Amino acid sequence: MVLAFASFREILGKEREMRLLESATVKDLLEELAAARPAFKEAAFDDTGALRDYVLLMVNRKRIDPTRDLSRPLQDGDELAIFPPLAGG
Amino acid sequence: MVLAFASFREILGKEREMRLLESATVKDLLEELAAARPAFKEAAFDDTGALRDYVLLMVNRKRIDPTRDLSRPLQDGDELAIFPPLAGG
Amino acid sequence: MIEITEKEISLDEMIKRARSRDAGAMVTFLGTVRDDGIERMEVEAFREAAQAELEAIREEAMSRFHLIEAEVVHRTGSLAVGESILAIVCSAAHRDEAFSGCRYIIEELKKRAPLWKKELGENGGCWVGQT
Amino acid sequence: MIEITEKEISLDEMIKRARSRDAGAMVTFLGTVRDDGIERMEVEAFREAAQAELEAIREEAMSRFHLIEAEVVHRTGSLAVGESILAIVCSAAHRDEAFSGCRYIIEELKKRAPLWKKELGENGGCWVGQT
Repeated sequence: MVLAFASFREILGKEREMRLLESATVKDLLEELAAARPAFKEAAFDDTGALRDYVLLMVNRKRIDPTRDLSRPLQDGDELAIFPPLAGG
Repeated sequence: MVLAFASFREILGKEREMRLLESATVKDLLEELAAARPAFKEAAFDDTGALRDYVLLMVNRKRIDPTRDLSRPLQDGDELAIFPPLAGG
Repeated sequence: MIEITEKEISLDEMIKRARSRDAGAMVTFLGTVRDDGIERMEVEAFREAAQAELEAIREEAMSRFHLIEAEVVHRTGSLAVGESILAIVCSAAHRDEAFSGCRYIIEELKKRAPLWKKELGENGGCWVGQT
Repeated sequence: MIEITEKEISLDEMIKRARSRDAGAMVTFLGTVRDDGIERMEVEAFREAAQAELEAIREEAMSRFHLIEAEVVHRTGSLAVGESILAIVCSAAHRDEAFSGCRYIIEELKKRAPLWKKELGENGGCWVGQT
């Protein structure tokens, strides 16, 4: 399940179920989204194909570090949340 | 006019008019009060006859410094306020 | 607005008065009667002098911290444990200013405003802060 | 209590819940929609994650600053200029603790809670804080 918030919700919709190959990683999933939605590719990746600094990610409601954890494999039932910088209050 | 607050009000009452000799000072007035009310003398002066540290004074609603201004002459219509340390809020 | 009053404090009214389209932050301080083994607290003011001092403190806070509004209400008379003794409400564009302004007013009020508290317990009363 | 809600915030209710015989000080923070040339603000939450994060922040503030009570309510949905976005109420024995606790919660909330604001003006909308 992919959850998107704020500007990413406007591009991706709030929730979408995705089917993944076994052993797919966070990076695989983000690239699949980028391939399906050019506006998401534009918003989330820079010209070199690297994830933009301000994109924040949670797997199962825990923040992950995009510089280290993109190769993390996802399992059936995992929830990936994608959102821009926080601005509550 | 003498105004007293908090513990000094309990000794002196809230307000009292005092008649003073011409050229009477703040110190003269305090000593007159002490002579009239032993409880005030006890509360406001130490054994050596000096004003206790914690006694605060205002003349016409402006704080005066007891180490410097006790010799200040009072005039007809002046208002002297006597009170203990502040404790609002 | 500055007020020294025998009546219960309405924080709601104060917040309504301090609200503004230009404010992004409002900080409120409430001082309440704490149960230190006491039954009631009596608050006494040198009303005219306290009003003038609080107005001066308010002006200082407004200009130092660019407040949009600042309200102070201090109660006098006999208060039960849990009741509000005073309320301060500061509004500002940003939260740093609102926090600093509110803090400034309570600290200066405690140092400068001629107001006194007497704690009333089983064994009589005791003026707070007096040696 | 922590709450993320579409409904108007009742500061009064929060203060009632945070009042205590052991409290001498209550500090309140209200974040309000400031008129920066906008008409409305839309607030969005990742509700479950925000609730959990705010509960963690509340626990940290309670134990670090010896708070007696801490209440946080954050609104979501469409808000007009002047309306309250969030309210924090902290009670403590002394004012230092109440001020520090309240400040801690708002600073951590801004850094850590998955909540977003979109400013809506004449020329459409703009997510706050996004580059």
